[in-house]
Amino acid sequence: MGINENKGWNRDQIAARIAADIPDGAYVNLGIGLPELVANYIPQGREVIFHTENGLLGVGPSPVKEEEDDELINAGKKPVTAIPGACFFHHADSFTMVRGGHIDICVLGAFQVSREGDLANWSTGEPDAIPAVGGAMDLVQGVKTIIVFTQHTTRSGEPKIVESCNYPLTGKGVVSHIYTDYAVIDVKNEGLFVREMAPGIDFEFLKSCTGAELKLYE
Amino acid sequence: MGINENKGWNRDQIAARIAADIPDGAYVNLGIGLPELVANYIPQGREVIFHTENGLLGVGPSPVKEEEDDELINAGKKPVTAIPGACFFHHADSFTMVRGGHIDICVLGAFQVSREGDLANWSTGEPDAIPAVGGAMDLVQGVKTIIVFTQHTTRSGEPKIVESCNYPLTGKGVVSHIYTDYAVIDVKNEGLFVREMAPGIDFEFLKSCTGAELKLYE
Amino acid sequence: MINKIVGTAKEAVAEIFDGSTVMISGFGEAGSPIELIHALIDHGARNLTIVSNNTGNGHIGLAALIENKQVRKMICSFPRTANSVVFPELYRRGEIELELVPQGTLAERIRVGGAGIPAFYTPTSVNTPLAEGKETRIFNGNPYVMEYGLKADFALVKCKIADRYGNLLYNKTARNFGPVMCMGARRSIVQASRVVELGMLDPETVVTPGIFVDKVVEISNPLSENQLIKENRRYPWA
Amino acid sequence: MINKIVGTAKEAVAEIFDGSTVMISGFGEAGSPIELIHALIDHGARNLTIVSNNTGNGHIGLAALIENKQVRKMICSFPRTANSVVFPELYRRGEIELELVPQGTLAERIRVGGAGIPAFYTPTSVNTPLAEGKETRIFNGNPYVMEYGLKADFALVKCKIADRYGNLLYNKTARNFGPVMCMGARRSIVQASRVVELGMLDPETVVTPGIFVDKVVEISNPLSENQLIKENRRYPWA
Repeated sequence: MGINENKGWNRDQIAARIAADIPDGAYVNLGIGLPELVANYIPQGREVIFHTENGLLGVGPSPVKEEEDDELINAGKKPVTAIPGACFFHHADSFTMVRGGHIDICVLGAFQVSREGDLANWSTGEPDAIPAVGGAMDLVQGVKTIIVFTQHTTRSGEPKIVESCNYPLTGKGVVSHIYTDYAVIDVKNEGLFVREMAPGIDFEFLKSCTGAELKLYE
Repeated sequence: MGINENKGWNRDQIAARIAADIPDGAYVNLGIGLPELVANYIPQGREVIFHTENGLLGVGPSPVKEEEDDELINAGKKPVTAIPGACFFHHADSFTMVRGGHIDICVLGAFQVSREGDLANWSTGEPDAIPAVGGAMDLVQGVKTIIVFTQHTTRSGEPKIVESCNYPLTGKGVVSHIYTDYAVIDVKNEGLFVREMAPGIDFEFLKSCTGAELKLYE
Repeated sequence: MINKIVGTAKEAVAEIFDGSTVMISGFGEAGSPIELIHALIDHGARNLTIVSNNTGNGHIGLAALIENKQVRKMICSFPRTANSVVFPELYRRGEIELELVPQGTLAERIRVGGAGIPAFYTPTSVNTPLAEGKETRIFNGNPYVMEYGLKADFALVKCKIADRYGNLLYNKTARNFGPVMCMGARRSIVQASRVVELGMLDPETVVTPGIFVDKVVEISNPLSENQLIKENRRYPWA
Repeated sequence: MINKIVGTAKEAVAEIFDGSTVMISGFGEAGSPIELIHALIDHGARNLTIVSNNTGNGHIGLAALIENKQVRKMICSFPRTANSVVFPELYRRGEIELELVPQGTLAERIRVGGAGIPAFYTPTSVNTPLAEGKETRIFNGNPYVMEYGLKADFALVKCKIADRYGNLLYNKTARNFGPVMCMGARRSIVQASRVVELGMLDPETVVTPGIFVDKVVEISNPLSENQLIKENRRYPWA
């Protein structure tokens, strides 16, 4: 977790913090990487249905090694299982769910998030990079609530929450909430509101490692 | 069959004449009414698969009375059966087959067909009529070959093959072949070519009851 | 816990409000959710826009809903059938609006309405009266008509088997518009002939994934429209 | 008689011509028709445009097809994965073209390409570099990008079970792009792990109706890409 590893929440704690805010009965898509951790922390008694855009509604826990199936994978191409009540479908139906606003929450990683909720998470824009977008642009446009799960700063300490993104955008004004190792931040028309700070993090410190104006709820 | 009933082919003979021209392996949609007769005359040894736009590929023969199923019907809302190898699907998939050019042949009735293959078969345009279009406009645009199955003239003896339709169009330039009680006519860029005449029908008579110029193949 | 099963058709349709747009599955009788429609008649919501392939038969189901003056406008492809008497009469008297849509265009408008696609181009109806007033555009030398996605506040759908997640299986050609209407409606209300335990449906064979469904009511032996029409029945029952 | 079954993968791909556009099913390894792709390598058709979600792994399957210089252009959503080495190298050297398409847009473009719809509007990619040069249009106050339907000359698809009419069932998340690619291609060529007698498939559970399929070859025990990559295998086999 780079230079921040001794401060704030660790990645599992962030995942648990996000999971705590996912209501019973929600349909949720988890992006590749860090967001996948969220599935491990859904509070007991809540039934949340995970969608993976490669054609499964009702993603279950990871299989034990000997039960892995090359043809039962998630969007990150990792083996998964299917819960009772799951169903398989093709890609056009899957993105009907995504684009049509049928999925309640999507948790995604980020290179940058702007004060107005712009998200950059698909390309660093470097000339040598192989551009790859996957389903991110569909998800940010179609899913009702977009949650970003990210370290508060880059490995080298640069803010990832910025006034305006300089990486190529995934979508404009699409992010609703940002969960980092330092804080939970709500993206509103009036600006970025800090809803919660991790133990040991104060507002002054948080501002010092954030590239956009932060506000506190009254 | 109105005033023409003593001349030319009867409706079953027309159906058989059309069926004889449907090749082995064709996917065929039959319109409501007269066209449904075609299914009874597919020559032995040919395998033709019938599509009905309400969601069945592989329509079989009519069921016996006690095996009729209100939920297994054709586009004309008549009870049908499903052959081995049939499948059911929803309406959007069904019209993907239709509009996407996957169906080889569609046989439709007509109020009028023009010299250029315009078809009018959905509305008489009378002010008091309840307009109803069903799938006809999708079929004429999407299916590779449109065959019209009609009496050569109306009950009152008016030509149904005309220079230009005065009823509202179903589609423009869509008809490839016309099978009537008097003749088989091919619609080509160069005009209407009589491919075959029913026994007892000569070219002069045919011309006298047709409202558009007819040609003979050289 | 997710449990979309409700006890009665009455409860299932209770949320339908005056002025809403309601998609109703079925192709003729096949797939028509007659118990849900009758519950909507009892419920009494008015000024409805109904999206359905036909306009109902006799004096039951959709025809009875229309006859009960709850429908302001029909969006459909084929508003007359052998047993359709209610709609034609009201239409001739100018007491109900009609938007006539080719069947394939209707199905696709409903599907894309549920898929976040606001409009698409189709060759269907080009050069016909049904394209009048619509934008046309040339692609690869051929003309196409622009059609809008269609969204509804509610769908009333009939299926064969459901589970508490709202996963659905249909019966034969009664499937027709059900799956796309579940996609195209903000709230999908379904009557199933049978409700089974979670895990009983093969995940490979589910036709409508539960995410497109909001409420399911079990109606074990749905009425037969054909039978009711033969018996000359009317709803509300005399 | 309709019999879409052919004897070998070689025979199945024989009709693919130089310069054709070929859709290849699969999401990573899942659903990738590796035997058909290898037959296409043996066949040697060149200058291909390939439509597939990814660009293959290691030096087998789609990656081997690219490495063999048969591919002029890739249309895909995610051209790099953990084991993707061939495409990135050629791309950096400017030896292969890339059209990057968001995954949902790719799926929909393929589906509508097979549905006779030349173009549609989508919110996906609005205000991003991937919308540059594309027509945008406002519906209900929101911007949308116009995207074109995508048609291919051929589709190569992997499925689980098929019959001689070409009706197909898939396996779990290996279904992914298979059904829409069968729709979007003029000729669909399928490898099935099992071919069954006509009538053995339940007509309610068929995923791809045979009308969308042209040829089927039975490949009982398809190779595992994962296994081949672990073994560091290359195609053509050394």
